[in-house]
Amino acid sequence: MSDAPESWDGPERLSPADRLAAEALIVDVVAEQYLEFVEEARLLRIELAADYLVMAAWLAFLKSRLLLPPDPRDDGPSAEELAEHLAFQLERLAAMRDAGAQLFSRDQLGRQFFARGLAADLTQSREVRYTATLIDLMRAYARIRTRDDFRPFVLDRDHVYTMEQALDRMRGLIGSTIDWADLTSFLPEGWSATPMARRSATAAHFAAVLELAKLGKVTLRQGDTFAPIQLRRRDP
Amino acid sequence: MSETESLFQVPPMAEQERMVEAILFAVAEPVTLAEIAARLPLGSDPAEALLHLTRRYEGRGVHVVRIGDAYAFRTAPDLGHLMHLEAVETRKLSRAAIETLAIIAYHQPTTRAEIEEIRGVAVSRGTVDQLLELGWIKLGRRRMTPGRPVTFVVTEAFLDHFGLASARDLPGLKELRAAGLLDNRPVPGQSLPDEDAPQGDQGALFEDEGDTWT
Amino acid sequence: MSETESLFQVPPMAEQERMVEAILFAVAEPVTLAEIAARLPLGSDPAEALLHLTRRYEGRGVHVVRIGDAYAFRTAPDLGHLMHLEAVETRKLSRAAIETLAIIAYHQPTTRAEIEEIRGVAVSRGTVDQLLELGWIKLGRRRMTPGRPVTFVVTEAFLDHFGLASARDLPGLKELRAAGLLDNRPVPGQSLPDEDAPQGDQGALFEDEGDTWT
Repeated sequence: MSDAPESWDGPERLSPADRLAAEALIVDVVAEQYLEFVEEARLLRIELAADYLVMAAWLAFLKSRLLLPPDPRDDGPSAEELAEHLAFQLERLAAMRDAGAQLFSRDQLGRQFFARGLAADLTQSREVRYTATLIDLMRAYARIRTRDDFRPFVLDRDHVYTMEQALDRMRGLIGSTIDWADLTSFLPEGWSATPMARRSATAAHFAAVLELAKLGKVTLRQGDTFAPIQLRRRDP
Repeated sequence: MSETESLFQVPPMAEQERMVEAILFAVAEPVTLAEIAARLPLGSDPAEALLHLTRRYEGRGVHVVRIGDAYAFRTAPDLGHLMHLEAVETRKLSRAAIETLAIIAYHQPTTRAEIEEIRGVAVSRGTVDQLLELGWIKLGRRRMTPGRPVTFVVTEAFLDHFGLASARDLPGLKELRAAGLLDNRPVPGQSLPDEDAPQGDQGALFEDEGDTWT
Repeated sequence: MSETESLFQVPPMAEQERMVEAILFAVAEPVTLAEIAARLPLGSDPAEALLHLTRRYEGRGVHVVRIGDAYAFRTAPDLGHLMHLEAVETRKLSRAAIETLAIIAYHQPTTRAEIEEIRGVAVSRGTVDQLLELGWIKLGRRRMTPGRPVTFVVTEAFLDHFGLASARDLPGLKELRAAGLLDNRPVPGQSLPDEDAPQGDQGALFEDEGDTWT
């Protein structure tokens, strides 16, 4: 009994190529069967849960990855990595389903165990306390804002800086950007006063420098998520 | 031995007492002996079990008391003062109050005039007073505009009550929509827009407020 | 003897236990230790009194349960059949809602995108709404990643409903964690936003947009 694990030539004893071939074969068979099943279900007009269809798409994709010879220039994930991740996803989803089932198989309040039924029998010194839940609050706000959707259409252009304006402006300014400079430092004067104006100007200038980068006139960089976007003149 | 007793296993008296205890606790009104009997296994002796239970709770924080021909747990009279805080009646906030509160939470600091502009109706003094009294809003800095109007902001107590870490944690309009709060349940007498209606300028509307919450 | 003790008569422990008993009996909702302390005379030891009370009710028809940092009397689960008249017929949750609830409970705080990643399908509007309305989930802090999405966490009412003393007591939690099934693993070829990234300066460009991204 105890020597079983040692004597077993598991997949880890196979060469990576063999393993991949074995996995490819398994995935191929599974995918084939799965796709057949989905097709049959479709013909029988059985309503399939969306996750069945997602799975079918996954398997079809995986199968195509496994059947095609790997492209040496492709630095995307290997079929093996995808297969591994799919296995993880399936296992995790199964675990969550199981956890949900376990949760609902527990004793529950109001079913197997109960709270005090006569909780409201306290009549001394009554005080009125107003209450509201977060849902009430959000509903109220949603209600008000939705009402606003009905206002007649108007263009609020006071604080709008257009991409064309920004492009014109930036074309004149990039000549001096020999060193890296923050995009925000290029915002025109007076356009940082209100949030709306600042956002509009920022967006317009961002779009403008993207356009200039596309034309090969500037280079852009961003150190990290949320980090400042920087730009520099690109010398031909 | 009667036929009933031989057919059904009658639980021991201690167990019957446990059962009566649970019933008196969970049922929302005083229970008669007959009602208790109907819930206990056949052959039980509810009167006897009730007697044991009553004795067990003598001198405790709650007692078994008889009300008419029914029984219930009641707080020991000498401890009634502990319950003073409990004797509260909770009422839902009025629609005007909850809307006003929502606007202050999402737009703070905001003035009365702004609240009225967003709600489209005048805000009664009582509504603001009520929210102030609840401790959910307070006065913020005066706005540096003509007339120097007072502004309102939400309080720590507000965040506490609604389980929010900060006002920033309030969901945005798109999140409200995603949660189904915008269109699943139209308020009676008020039609909400179609889900697929153009939403172009709504994002823009909401966007402007980003800055005002901190 | 401290000044407090000499000024106020601290009731004996047996009396404190009676008081806690009366308070917990009076309300249906769990009461926090702080709330109990606020009702007891100065110098009392509510934690100790609770301990005595919990022991006293062991094996009885009702017992003291811990829910988060609060306490309540609940009937013993083995007597549930006696209360069939009180049993509330709740609407059966959909499979999607159960899965979503489980994912939030085991992965909390978690975002809508993460729930969708795990389930492999979009979370329908209404599912989250339903769980919010049941009071089983609530909004947590926003995640400091692009878009600053809101997160969801389970509530005390959730713990109460499923008889859990804390979220750490979720069934199988340790095993799932040990098996790596609660890890957030990115899809190969896609990198997840780095959640440990420094958050100090991230507001620079997108400071105001936080709420408009979903």
